[in-house]
Amino acid sequence: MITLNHYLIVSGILFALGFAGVIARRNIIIIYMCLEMMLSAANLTLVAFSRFNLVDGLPDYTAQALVFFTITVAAAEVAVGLAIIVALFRSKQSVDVEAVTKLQG
Amino acid sequence: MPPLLFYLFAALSLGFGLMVVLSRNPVTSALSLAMSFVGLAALFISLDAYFIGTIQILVYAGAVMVLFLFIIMLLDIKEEAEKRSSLGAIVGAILVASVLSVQIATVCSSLSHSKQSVADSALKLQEAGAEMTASGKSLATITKDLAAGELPDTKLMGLTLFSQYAFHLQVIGLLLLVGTVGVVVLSKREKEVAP
Amino acid sequence: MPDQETSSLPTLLLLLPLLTALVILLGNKVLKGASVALSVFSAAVCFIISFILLGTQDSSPILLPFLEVGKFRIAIDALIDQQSRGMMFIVTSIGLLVHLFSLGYMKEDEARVRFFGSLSLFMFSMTGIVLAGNLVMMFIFWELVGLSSYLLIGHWFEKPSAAEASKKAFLTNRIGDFGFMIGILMLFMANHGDVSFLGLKSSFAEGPLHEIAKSNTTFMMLAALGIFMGAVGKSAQFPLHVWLPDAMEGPTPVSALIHAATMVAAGVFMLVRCSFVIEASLSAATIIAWIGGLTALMAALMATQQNDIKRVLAYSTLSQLGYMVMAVGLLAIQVSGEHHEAGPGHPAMFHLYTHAFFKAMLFLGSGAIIYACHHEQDIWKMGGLMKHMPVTFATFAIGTAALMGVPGLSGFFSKEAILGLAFEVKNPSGSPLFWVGVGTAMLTAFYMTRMFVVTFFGKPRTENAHHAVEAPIIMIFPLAVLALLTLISPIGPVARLLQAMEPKHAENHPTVMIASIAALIVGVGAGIFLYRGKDKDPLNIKLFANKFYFDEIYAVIVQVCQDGLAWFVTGLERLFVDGLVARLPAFIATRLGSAARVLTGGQLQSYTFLLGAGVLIVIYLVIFVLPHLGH
Amino acid sequence: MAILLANFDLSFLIASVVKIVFLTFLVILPMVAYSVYAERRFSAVIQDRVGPNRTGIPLTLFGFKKDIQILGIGGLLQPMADGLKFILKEDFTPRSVNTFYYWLAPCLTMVPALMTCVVLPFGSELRLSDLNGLIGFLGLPGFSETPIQSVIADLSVGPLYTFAIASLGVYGIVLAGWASNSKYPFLGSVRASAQMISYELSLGLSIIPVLMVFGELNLTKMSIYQDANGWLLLPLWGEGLSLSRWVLWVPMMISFCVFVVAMFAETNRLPFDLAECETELVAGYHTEYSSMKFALFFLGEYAAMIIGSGLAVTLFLGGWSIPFSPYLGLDFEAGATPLWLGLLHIATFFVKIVVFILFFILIRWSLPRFRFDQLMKLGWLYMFELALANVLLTAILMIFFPLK
Repeated sequence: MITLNHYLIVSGILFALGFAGVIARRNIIIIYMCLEMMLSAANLTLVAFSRFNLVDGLPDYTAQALVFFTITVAAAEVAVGLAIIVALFRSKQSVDVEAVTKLQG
Repeated sequence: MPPLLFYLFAALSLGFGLMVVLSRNPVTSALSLAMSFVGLAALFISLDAYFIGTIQILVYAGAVMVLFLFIIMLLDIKEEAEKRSSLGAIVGAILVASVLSVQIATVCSSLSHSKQSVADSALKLQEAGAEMTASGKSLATITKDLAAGELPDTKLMGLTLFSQYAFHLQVIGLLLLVGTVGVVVLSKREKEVAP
Repeated sequence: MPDQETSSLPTLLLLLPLLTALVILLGNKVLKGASVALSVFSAAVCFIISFILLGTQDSSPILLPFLEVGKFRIAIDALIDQQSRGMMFIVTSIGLLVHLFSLGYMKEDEARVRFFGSLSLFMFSMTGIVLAGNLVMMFIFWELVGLSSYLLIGHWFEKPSAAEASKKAFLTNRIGDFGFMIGILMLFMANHGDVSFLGLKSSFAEGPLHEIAKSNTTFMMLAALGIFMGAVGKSAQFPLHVWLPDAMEGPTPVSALIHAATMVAAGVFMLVRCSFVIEASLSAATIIAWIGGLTALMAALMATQQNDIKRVLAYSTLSQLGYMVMAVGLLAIQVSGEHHEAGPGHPAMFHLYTHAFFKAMLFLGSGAIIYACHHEQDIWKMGGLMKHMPVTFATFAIGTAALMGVPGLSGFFSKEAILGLAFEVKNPSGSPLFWVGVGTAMLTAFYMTRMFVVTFFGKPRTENAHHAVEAPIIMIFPLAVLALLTLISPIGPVARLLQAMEPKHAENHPTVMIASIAALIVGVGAGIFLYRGKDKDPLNIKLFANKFYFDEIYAVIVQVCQDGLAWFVTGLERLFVDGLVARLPAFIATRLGSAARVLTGGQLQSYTFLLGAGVLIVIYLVIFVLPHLGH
Repeated sequence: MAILLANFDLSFLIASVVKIVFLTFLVILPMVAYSVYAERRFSAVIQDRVGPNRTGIPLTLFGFKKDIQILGIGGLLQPMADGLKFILKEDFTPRSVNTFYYWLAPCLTMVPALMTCVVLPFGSELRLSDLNGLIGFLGLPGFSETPIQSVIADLSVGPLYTFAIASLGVYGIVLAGWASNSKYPFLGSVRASAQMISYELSLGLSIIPVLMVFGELNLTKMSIYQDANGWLLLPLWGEGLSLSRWVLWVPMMISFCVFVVAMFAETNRLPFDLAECETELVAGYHTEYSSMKFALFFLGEYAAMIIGSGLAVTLFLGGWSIPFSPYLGLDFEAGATPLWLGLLHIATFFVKIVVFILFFILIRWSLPRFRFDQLMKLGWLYMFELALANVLLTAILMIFFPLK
């Protein structure tokens, strides 16, 4: 039987994968994608809890509303983030995180 | 949902997630992420969250990832563009990821109600419908669906969003507007001064 | 408790000029000419309010809670008593007249919007000083006055001399203010945080300060001298008098407003406000009286050899301020030494009041002359102006007579009061100071006659003087009003209306009367004898003309002290600051930094890794360790 | 394995597979093939030409006197010939392409197009138990009494699902352009994807008024409602005769127009086929493709067209509902619809789709192409605003003219 535990572990592994990507990769776009992956992993947790913590016999839609907002905000954030990356690329001709050294001490 | 499908989609999601991290080609990464999101959306749907699942595909796979792909292609980022990550970073990443997974697994397994399956917490649609009808704070179309034993997922979602979170929804709308304006401003090339 | 009805008036009085100043200074690009009208209008409203205030009861309303730290509370509050009401009237009336005069005088100035904005700011600051109910508030506005006078003196900042003068005034004032602050802090400490005038007064009557005054005279003397330092700076007493003559670089209306009637008078006003502090220390009172006398005499000597019409007036102002300060000191000596009760009026305030009108008039008159002579200020380049500028001549004559102390005019009465006070004081200082006062009076008569004769009689010595015409009506009007005020101000009912200014003594001492009239006759006689029909100064006393070489002496002192101090401080710095305080910690910090630099390489990846590791540790501690510790 | 599959309902699985096979391979793909044929004939008629009219069974090759023409119309076998041609052509892969994505792209165009069809209710329901009498002699257990729904997945998020999957179609185009490693295809793909993303907005917004009127996202329920109460654009029976429905007809018509225009843009059909604008970009994103891979793009485009028509028909034109069904006694009744009527419903649905496709073709051959900036301007400045205003208009009208 598939239990809540299964979902949570899938979400946890996905999150860890995303985190590993952020640490290991140097391409800023891929780092960004890994961040999105982590966000989605968190969403999975929320949806799983919403389904398993019933309110009056129905899924907890408050959690799903939160997921909805998360997705919306993530979409906006991606748009802005990618615009920043494009601006960065214009000035540095690179998307390597190491290329941005202005603030490096 | 049959366990087979769960494992299938979980594997889809995680496998492509791994591809995102491992792939040298940014386009492969982006497409893998899109596929991973599709798998994730299937998991959402397996949790009776049809609306969220659809939105996940519509927004993430359909729009956000296309945007990523666009940027990758427009900036023409090649495979070779990325220098190899240092060994330390890779080891660190693997270390953090595995320890985090183990920790999460341990914590989740120790939760008291994490052993319950979907069958254990079955939806009580008719009861919920009856209660909603009694309290009179719902729409006829929702109670009708509930009485018929269907979960009107999107309608309930809409009800929650537009009644309980109406203000938040507007704030999000404003945020999107600000985001749009911000992106336009950011991506505008500075005009070159005519000599 | 403050009365709501009456507290709205002081609030308006305080805020109106501020608002005007803000509107003008922020919107000067938009407002242009309208801002000038606005400024004049606000001055007029202030005058009306202060006139209404004359009829109100004593009160001390709180206008605005300002600072609250624990038990310590400071509010922007007003202390409305006869002294502040009278002073307010002087400030606003002269302020209004100066505004009107400036309309004419500054008509062609390009930056007149800024000028009027600064004027409004000055009015605001001055109002604050006069209304102030506690020392902290007074200090705040004290500094604001310093700032606005800096702005006004340096109005023509393109002229290096004006910029220098404003800087000099500002810095010199800071020295005095430093002492003032120390004095305030001493009182603050001694009176447990209560620095309101009423609180201090009652505390001196019977309270902690009363005890201290008896037990610790040195402390009290230092406190009183600290407060006096403020007045030394602002009222330009010896040895900080050097800024006032230089401040004549500002536009003439400013000189009239700041350096005759209001700002310099603020020092005297403050001394009278805090007279209870001075009265508590006989030695401080003596020092104050002597410094006042010295300033009076010295400035009068300097004035005899000045050629710039405004500088003569400036030195005469210095001299008269010395008179007032001397009066403050003398009264304090009298009260503390002989256990007199201070009466309702104060000779210093009375002299301040009479002096304000005729000196403002003299300055405005000189302004009219300068305006007429195309900004010529040297008296030896004028002459024969009597025919060209009859009204100015008449008002100037009244002012000169009042300043010299011609019997029947206001200056006579107030000077008489001070000399009488000096005569009455049964103290070793009393008698010498009386003769100092008489000498000063004689010198005053001499140099005023000199200036008057040279400027108005004889033949025009230059083209400018020859073509001089009477100033426009907008400038003549304030002169006429001030002349009228000079004439009527000593009359009983008028003086009583401005209660504070009512002279304290009614009794006349024949000796005093004879001495002062003799001094007047000698001074005027000598002046006429020496200067009638001359085109050149027959006297030539370098020492006086060069102001006793004070500026040069100060320059040397500053240089020597500064170099020595700098040498000493450099040594200290090399040894302690550089070596012990800077190098050692820098060395330690560098070492620690290079150790920590390994962690912060500017690499996103390593940061993320550390973040992740931190999260892992926190999870480990919270989930796996904490529950087993047993709460 | 037994445990893993424990929850599967075997009959459901079989029915689903049968439905998928039926819809995809027996209906959509032949329809695609024949719409290409229809397109060619239609254009020929418009341009006063003959068009493909001779393809028959080539018996002459084997020594017969005459080729056989199906139904007497020459050319009905043309699609077969076309298909054969595509398969037999040389499959050329240029050297500079990114091979993997070059191969993946056509598939990614085709798959989403076909996937969207699962939520389309192509018929009411089939009561197969009617057949029990006929096949009884075989001695089999016979069909259960429960009728089979004529829809592959009866989702409660119908149109949303369609849009979601359709939005995945962009990948195929973007990848095709990028993987070809050539300038024309890349520009074409950028244009196409920009166009698709832009028009997705108006497409999504345009159906919101419809959803508001239905109060429902389930396409099956929409069809049932329209069957009983008049089509959205033809409210002539049942509740459709009420004032409210006629007042709401106006915003519904606006919705329909916006929807159709947006659909043209989404499928990259003329007048919005800027992506493959021959005069500017050769053939657009599939310039470098040949043989079957090119055919897949072709198929994908036509499949998207068919699915789009299906959605439009379901939302606005009553889906499988027969016009004036209550008057004709042909209306649907849950669980009590005879098998023949179910089949008739399926036929009705496809007839409507065919009509719609003919409309597509008519537009293609009668309107000139837009310029790209005009296209974008139309999308962002007119269609989007119109759809948005329409939502508001519908909401206001629904307050004053509430539906029962």
